[in-house]
Amino acid sequence: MTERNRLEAGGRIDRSHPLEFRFDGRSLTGYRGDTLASALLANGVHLVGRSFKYHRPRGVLGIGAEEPNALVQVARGAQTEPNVRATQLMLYEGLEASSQNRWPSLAVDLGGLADLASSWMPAGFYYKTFMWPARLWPFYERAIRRMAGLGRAPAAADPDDYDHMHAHCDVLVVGAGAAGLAAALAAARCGARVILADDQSEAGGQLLGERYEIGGRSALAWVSGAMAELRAMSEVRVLQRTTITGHYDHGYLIGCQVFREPGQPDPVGVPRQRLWKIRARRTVIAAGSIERPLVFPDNDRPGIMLAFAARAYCNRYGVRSGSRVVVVTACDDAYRTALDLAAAGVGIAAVVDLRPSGSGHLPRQVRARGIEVLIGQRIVGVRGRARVEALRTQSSAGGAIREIACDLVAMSAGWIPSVHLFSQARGELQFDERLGVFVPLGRLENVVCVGAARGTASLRGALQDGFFAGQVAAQACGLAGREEAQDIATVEPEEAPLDWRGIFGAASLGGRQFVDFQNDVTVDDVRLAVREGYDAPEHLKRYTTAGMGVDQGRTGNINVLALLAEARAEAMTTIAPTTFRPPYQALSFGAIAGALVGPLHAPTRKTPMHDWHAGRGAVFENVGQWKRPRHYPSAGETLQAAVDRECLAVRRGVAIADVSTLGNIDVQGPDAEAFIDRIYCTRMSALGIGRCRYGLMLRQDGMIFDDGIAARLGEQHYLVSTTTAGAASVFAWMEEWLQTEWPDLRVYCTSVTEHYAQIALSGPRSLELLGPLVDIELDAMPFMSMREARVAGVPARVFRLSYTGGPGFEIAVPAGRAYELWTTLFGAGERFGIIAYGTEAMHVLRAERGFIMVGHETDGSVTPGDLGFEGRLAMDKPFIGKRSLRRADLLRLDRKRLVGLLTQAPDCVLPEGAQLLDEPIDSPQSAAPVAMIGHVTSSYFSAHCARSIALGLVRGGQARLGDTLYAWVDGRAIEVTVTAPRFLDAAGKYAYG
Amino acid sequence: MLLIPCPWCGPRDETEFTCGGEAHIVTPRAPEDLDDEAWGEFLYLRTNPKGRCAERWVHTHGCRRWFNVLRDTVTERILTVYEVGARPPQAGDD
Amino acid sequence: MSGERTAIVERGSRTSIVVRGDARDVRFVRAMAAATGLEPPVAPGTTAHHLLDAVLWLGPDEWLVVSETQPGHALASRMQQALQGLHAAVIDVSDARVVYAVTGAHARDVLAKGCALDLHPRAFSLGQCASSLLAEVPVLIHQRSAEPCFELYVARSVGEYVRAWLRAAVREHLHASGGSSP
Amino acid sequence: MFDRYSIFSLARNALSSHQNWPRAWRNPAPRRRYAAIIVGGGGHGLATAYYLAREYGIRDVAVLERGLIGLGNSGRNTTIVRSNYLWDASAQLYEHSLKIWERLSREINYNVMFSQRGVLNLAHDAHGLRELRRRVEANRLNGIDSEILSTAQVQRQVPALNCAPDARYPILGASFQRRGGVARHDALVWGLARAVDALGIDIIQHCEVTAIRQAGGRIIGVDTSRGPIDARTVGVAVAGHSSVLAHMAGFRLPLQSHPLQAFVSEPIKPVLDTVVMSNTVHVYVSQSDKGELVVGAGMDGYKSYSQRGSFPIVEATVNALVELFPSFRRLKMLRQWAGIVDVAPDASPIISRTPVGGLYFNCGWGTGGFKATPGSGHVFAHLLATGEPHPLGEPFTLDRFVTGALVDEHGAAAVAH
Ligand SMILES: Cc1cc2nc3c(=O)[nH]c(=O)nc-3n(C[C@H](O)[C@H](O)[C@H](O)COP(=O)(O)OP(=O)(O)OC[C@H]3O[C@@H](n4cnc5c(N)ncnc54)[C@H](O)[C@@H]3O)c2cc1C
Ligand SMILES: NC(=O)c1ccc[n+]([C@@H]2O[C@H](COP(=O)([O-])OP(=O)(O)OC[C@H]3O[C@@H](n4cnc5c(N)ncnc54)[C@H](O)[C@@H]3O)[C@@H](O)[C@H]2O)c1
Ligand SMILES: Cc1cc2nc3c(=O)[nH]c(=O)nc-3n(C[C@H](O)[C@H](O)[C@H](O)COP(=O)(O)O)c2cc1C
Ligand SMILES: [Zn+2]
Repeated sequence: MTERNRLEAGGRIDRSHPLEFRFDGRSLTGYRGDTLASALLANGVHLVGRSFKYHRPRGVLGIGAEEPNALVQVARGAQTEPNVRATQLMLYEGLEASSQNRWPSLAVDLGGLADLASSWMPAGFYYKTFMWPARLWPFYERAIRRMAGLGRAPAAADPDDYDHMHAHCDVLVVGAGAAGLAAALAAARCGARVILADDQSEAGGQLLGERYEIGGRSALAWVSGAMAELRAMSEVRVLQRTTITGHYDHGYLIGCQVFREPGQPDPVGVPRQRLWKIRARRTVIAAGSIERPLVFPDNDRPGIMLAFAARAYCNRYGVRSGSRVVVVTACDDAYRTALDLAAAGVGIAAVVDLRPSGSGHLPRQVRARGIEVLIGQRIVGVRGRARVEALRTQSSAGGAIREIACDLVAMSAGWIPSVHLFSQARGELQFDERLGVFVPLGRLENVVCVGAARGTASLRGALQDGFFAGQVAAQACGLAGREEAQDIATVEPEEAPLDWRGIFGAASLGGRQFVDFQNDVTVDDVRLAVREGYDAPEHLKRYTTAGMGVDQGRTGNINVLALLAEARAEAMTTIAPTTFRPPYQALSFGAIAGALVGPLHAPTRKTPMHDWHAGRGAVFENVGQWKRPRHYPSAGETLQAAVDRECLAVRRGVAIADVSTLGNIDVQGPDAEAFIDRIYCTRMSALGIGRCRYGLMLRQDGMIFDDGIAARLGEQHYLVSTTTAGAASVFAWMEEWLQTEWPDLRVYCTSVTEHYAQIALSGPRSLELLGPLVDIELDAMPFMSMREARVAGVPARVFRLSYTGGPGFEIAVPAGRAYELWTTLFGAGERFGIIAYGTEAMHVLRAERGFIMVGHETDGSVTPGDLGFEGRLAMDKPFIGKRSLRRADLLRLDRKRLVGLLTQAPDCVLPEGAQLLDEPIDSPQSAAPVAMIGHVTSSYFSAHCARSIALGLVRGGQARLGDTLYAWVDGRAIEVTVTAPRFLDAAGKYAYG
Repeated sequence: MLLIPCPWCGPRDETEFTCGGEAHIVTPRAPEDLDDEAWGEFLYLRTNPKGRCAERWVHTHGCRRWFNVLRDTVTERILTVYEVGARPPQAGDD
Repeated sequence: MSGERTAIVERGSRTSIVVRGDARDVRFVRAMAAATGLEPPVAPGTTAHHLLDAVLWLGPDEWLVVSETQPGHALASRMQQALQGLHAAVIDVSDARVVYAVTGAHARDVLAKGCALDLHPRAFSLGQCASSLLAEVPVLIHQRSAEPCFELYVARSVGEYVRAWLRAAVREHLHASGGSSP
Repeated sequence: MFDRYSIFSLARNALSSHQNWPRAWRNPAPRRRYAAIIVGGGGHGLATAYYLAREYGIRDVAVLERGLIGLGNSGRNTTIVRSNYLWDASAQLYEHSLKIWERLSREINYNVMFSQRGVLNLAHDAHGLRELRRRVEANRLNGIDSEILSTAQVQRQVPALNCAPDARYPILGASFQRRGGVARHDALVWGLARAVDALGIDIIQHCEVTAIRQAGGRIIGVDTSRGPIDARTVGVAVAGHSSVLAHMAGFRLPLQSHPLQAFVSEPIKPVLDTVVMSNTVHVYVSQSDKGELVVGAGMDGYKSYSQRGSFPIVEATVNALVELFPSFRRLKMLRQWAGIVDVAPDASPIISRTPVGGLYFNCGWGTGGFKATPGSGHVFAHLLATGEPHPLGEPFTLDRFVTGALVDEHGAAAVAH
């Protein structure tokens, strides 16, 4: 056997499946069923990492989720993962792990110098220094950052898959230990839909590490029986290797299931991790408990381990973590470690009990085996750095120090109930004097803690708790319970009480006694913080960082609080634990994001003509979730050249654009007219049937929120168009007003955005092109009108209007036929030299005409008056936002006002967003703050005008026509002339209705 | 994740809904008669209560109906839901 | 539940008419029955169907009439005529949505990856429909058969996105049972 | 004054095993009356007290804190400090604060670890670029350092960022404020508390204001969980609880209290040297000196005083985070939490008189007031001491909700953190 600490027999590992793995480059072996931690211990490797602040050598402390020390970096390259708990990582063939936070190597770590300087680095030392000289702070900071931080992030994108799963149940049971299994059985037997989730690789909880019996059989046989029964029930879902990690309001819990370890090959096509989103009517928390460490000088040395972990490695994995063991304890339970290890043939040097007497049944058994038991002790220290070599103990009454040679110290100060999930859900906690820990105070409405998670120490108690809670939960869901006798015989020696106060017996000795292994917080740090006034748990936590590490203080917090109480000379009952927050166990960002990454990151919306655009080389831009063609460059063409070409085609010939993304809302009903008048600030009721009009919508505060065109389809029927971005919000807005403010109006609104695709044909030759294809008289259509027609055989709504300020049509057709119509139009247009134009050209064209664009000319602080729209406000009817327009600030004459802006040089295109000044300046540094009187909202080169054009908002702009202003661009003042906001067709021939 | 009982569709995840802010804010009948102060009060001032709070929600990704919810802003408990326009019911003590 | 293969089937667009009206008004109900052969269901999340036509509840005054046999405009104009004179609205939205069907033994698992509805037979029975979200996209789900078969109505513009999402969601079941995806 | 902190005092105390460090601030019992009371022991309240004493010589002051100081939003924010706001009024106020940050550690003799590592605001579309240019130019003209980075420059600055052109939301550019950065949130509170205490002001913890006593339309004192306390001047800086205090005083405010969430990853070695914010995908992230990624999430859509939020918000933020940083998917969320933020309709603060004489409010900082802490305290102290708004505070009074002169920071810049 290569694994020198592997026992000949025993354990739940599969000895027929040896596995090879590497740690820090060393090749080692283990078995299927091992964790990395058990395999390392089997190979005699205790030193596994360096601590966070002082870079102290650290070994495996625990056996599961509580582990603070054995954090390793696993796998390489893009699959590498930092801060993985070796105690939970299931071994697989070829696994590669390495230690963290050390340089150059684990054995020789220069960071360890910090340990020597530790007296200069007490809690919060950085707040007291590094202030002078100020310019050196960045250097100090860089050094601090390098020293901190544990593992390394991968450098490349994660190649693995993750997904989500929603689940609903009557009863969620967290934890498949004795209590959880009993609860799940009881609930499921009542017919409840049950989810049983457990974070370990197999069910059984703590029983997996013990040698208990239930009903005269091995407890693990009972576990397999229970699991078999559960698995056979159709309404039960068992989630193995699933940590329930977040407990949110209204019975919502988040779990994370692990299918593959980092770097483990993927033979089945399942995700690496799955995030469970569980909605539970009732939750039974049977999450067990965590063993509490003792506090004594150098209690962080490798080879010092929790007592349960020491025996569980033996019982569960067949691993002897040492060959000469001292058990140190403040409770009876740890005597089991002596018994179990001795039974496995491990040498027990002594049991050192901190309590004044050790006379219970378990101590008696230990003594009976001839093992020395020392009582009334305090631990004064240990020998050994990279591995414990001896324990030094003394009677608490004083006297000689005895040094007991050993290579493993198994310690216990009792058990800490896992109340995390209970507390996350606002469950209140209460200090239990007897157990020395916080336990749930009563129950929450739909949540209950059972078994060790509520402080129940005995197996029998855990089973009873579980059965009862499972039944009650099912009953609460309306399912009748079968009343069963659930009393199960277990063999459990009676235990003497814990002496949790005794664990600080050595505290007066000084030396470095760790209370938070993860963040290197010592007894002295806690006391210093208290002296300095950081003497409430929440301040203490933040000042010392105790409980803020990767393990969130699972093992340490209770000792920190007890020390705090002691330092304040107050009872523990006056102390409240710090807030428990999700996640219980760190949750990968990959699992949270699930499948919604890369192309699935957010929904992508495409119009029916998308493939056509793509085929023509369109460059797309994101507009909200939509993909819209921005321009269609010919080979080698620049954006500007393409836009020029597209614009000129619209001005001189004919061009086609896809405007399907605009919102369309069907509004009908007897009160449609009144409704639409209230929604728009312009008057829409005056429209004749078949006529259209442009309008603005305001928020209640008078600011513009969307614009669009309303078409009257019938006496009681309108079609309202919105901006692309406003499609959903305007629809929701209308519905809100109808339902909440104007329920008396008989109107139905229906979004038809997706039903229609819309095609714009623009340019002087659009009529020529379209004329022959339609079954109506286009000539007879006035500007700003709408007709139902068939276009090339496709039923359509033809609008005579354009957003380009020139002649044009828009044709709305059912989306399913849009592609066909588009290609027909394009084909028919070829003899007119038709081309497609994109959003960029649209922007230029509308700016030439001075049409505003919501989001360019508006920003939530712009009123209709600011855009020169006051003449078209229908002030004699009510509309949303009307009253606001009369507020003092909105009546100011010097409000910013829409104007045109022309540069001196026709080819100088101002950047959009450039600020405008009254006077030129040399440099803002000398003149700051410089008064800004407005900014450029839209700016383009207009091929049609053969010059640059711009729109802007300028303070008091209406009175400034002809003035010279200065646009501030990249440190240069550019002269601009204020004009009317219109660069084309000043007569307004094609103005919107 | 709140579980909101839509009066029509039954309990659904919060993500299907949109909160529309405080309920029972009465739009003035004659806004033109109000001075700036009174109008500003209507537009902006809110009770923002800690504890029991009546608010409007809409089932955006469900039936699209608006309704009122009486919720405790400290415990997040939903005490009751009721129709738009109805007066807030006097829900019993929790 | 059967051991059917899990599959995603693309069913394209389908005649769909939004109807708005007052279900307490017997004239409305009768007119609807006359035009479609179906009465609008009043219980939330329920449907009425007749062969390949169905009326799906969308809201207390809103339904979606779907048909696999009749063209949208014909059905819409028949309904419009039947409802003439009532405060009701009929809007043809046949091209607004595309339909996907998720069928087979793992249909619920596939949907559960992105949809928070409880689709367990105890909670969502045959013939029921519900509007909700699937992977952040609004969706109307209709359980067409106990096979099981769930039809998803999603906006046309997100059709491709939903297809890609479904394809990823069904992948593990294809490995397991050899289903098919578009 | 107090025992100065320095490398020398640290060395000296190391010799005596750190047994002799004094309390950073006292824990006095409340007196029956003070010249002025500050309600709220967050950064803003403490900074106000600090400047009352330092600038105006008013030391007969108590800071009343319901629980422990610094555990409101001051203790739960993502610590981003910058001043590149769009509107002049905001930019000048935040810049005023940023200038104080630059000397604060030395001024209060407490290292607040202000790290000027630069703040990037990403633009993902044409609209974003336009707004970015507008803001950057305005910043410069206001004398605030601000620049525009191209995609390539962004990539160089933040190698882990996904700058691929085919990203779902490609990065088209960014604004960069080099003087911006992060600071240690707790240190700010503790440092101010120590300085305030040294100036003779009483910081009274576990003292909740339960009523506001008035006579003849002005304030005469407050009732607290530790008895009544008289004062003719009361400044309220209770962030998420502002409406509650206003209710006690008999008026309403234009505020809504929402949960705002944040989370941290496990600590890792340095991978991110600047602050990255994206408004489009909605996430902001930096890496703390301890190594954890500090990530800001969005605001929950409903009101709440529960100091906890909903998981979907975290989900959306993480989606955005791993979209921007695909290599972060294997990192893990260590802890999430929420604060209660008081948001005004224009996402700008309120520093104002109230309908009650002698009662002043400093609130509405919503999602972005950490950076303003020293500046806000300074401006608010001016109002308390003189009864007149500080020139920088004038645009931020309650009057704007009557006149309509809102300072609408979410309309254009939208980035409020
Ligand atoms: C998640 C999150 C992220 C954020 N990120 C940033 C960021 O990156 N950058 C940034 O600039 N800002 C950020 N902010 C905002 C910032 O945190 C706050 O604006 C700022 O901290 C407010 O400070 P304050 O002193 O006003 O309030 P707080 O720190 O909340 O202090 C108010 C105090 O008043 C006390 N109080 C309440 N009621 C009473 C009473 N009746 N009697 C006595 N005392 C009372 C409270 O207990 C509290 O201590 C963020 C906020 C959150 C929640
Ligand atoms: N002698 C003592 O002092 C003492 C004290 C405590 C417990 N015990 C023993 O412990 C056992 C108690 O049984 P139990 O069922 O209450 O606890 P348990 O520890 O046996 O089971 C809890 C299970 O829940 C899992 N778990 C914990 N948190 C989880 C989460 N968030 N998500 C998913 N899984 C999670 C654990 O890994 C474990 O498998 C009994 O055997 C009892 O005798 C003894
Ligand atoms: C900038 C910042 C960094 C933080 N870093 C950590 C951390 O490293 N570890 C940790 O456990 N919590 C960290 N927290 C979170 C706090 O533990 C705590 O959750 C937060 O202050 C809110 O308090 P509460 O959870 O007690 O309500 C951090 C908080 C902030 C604001
Ligand atoms: Zn609903």
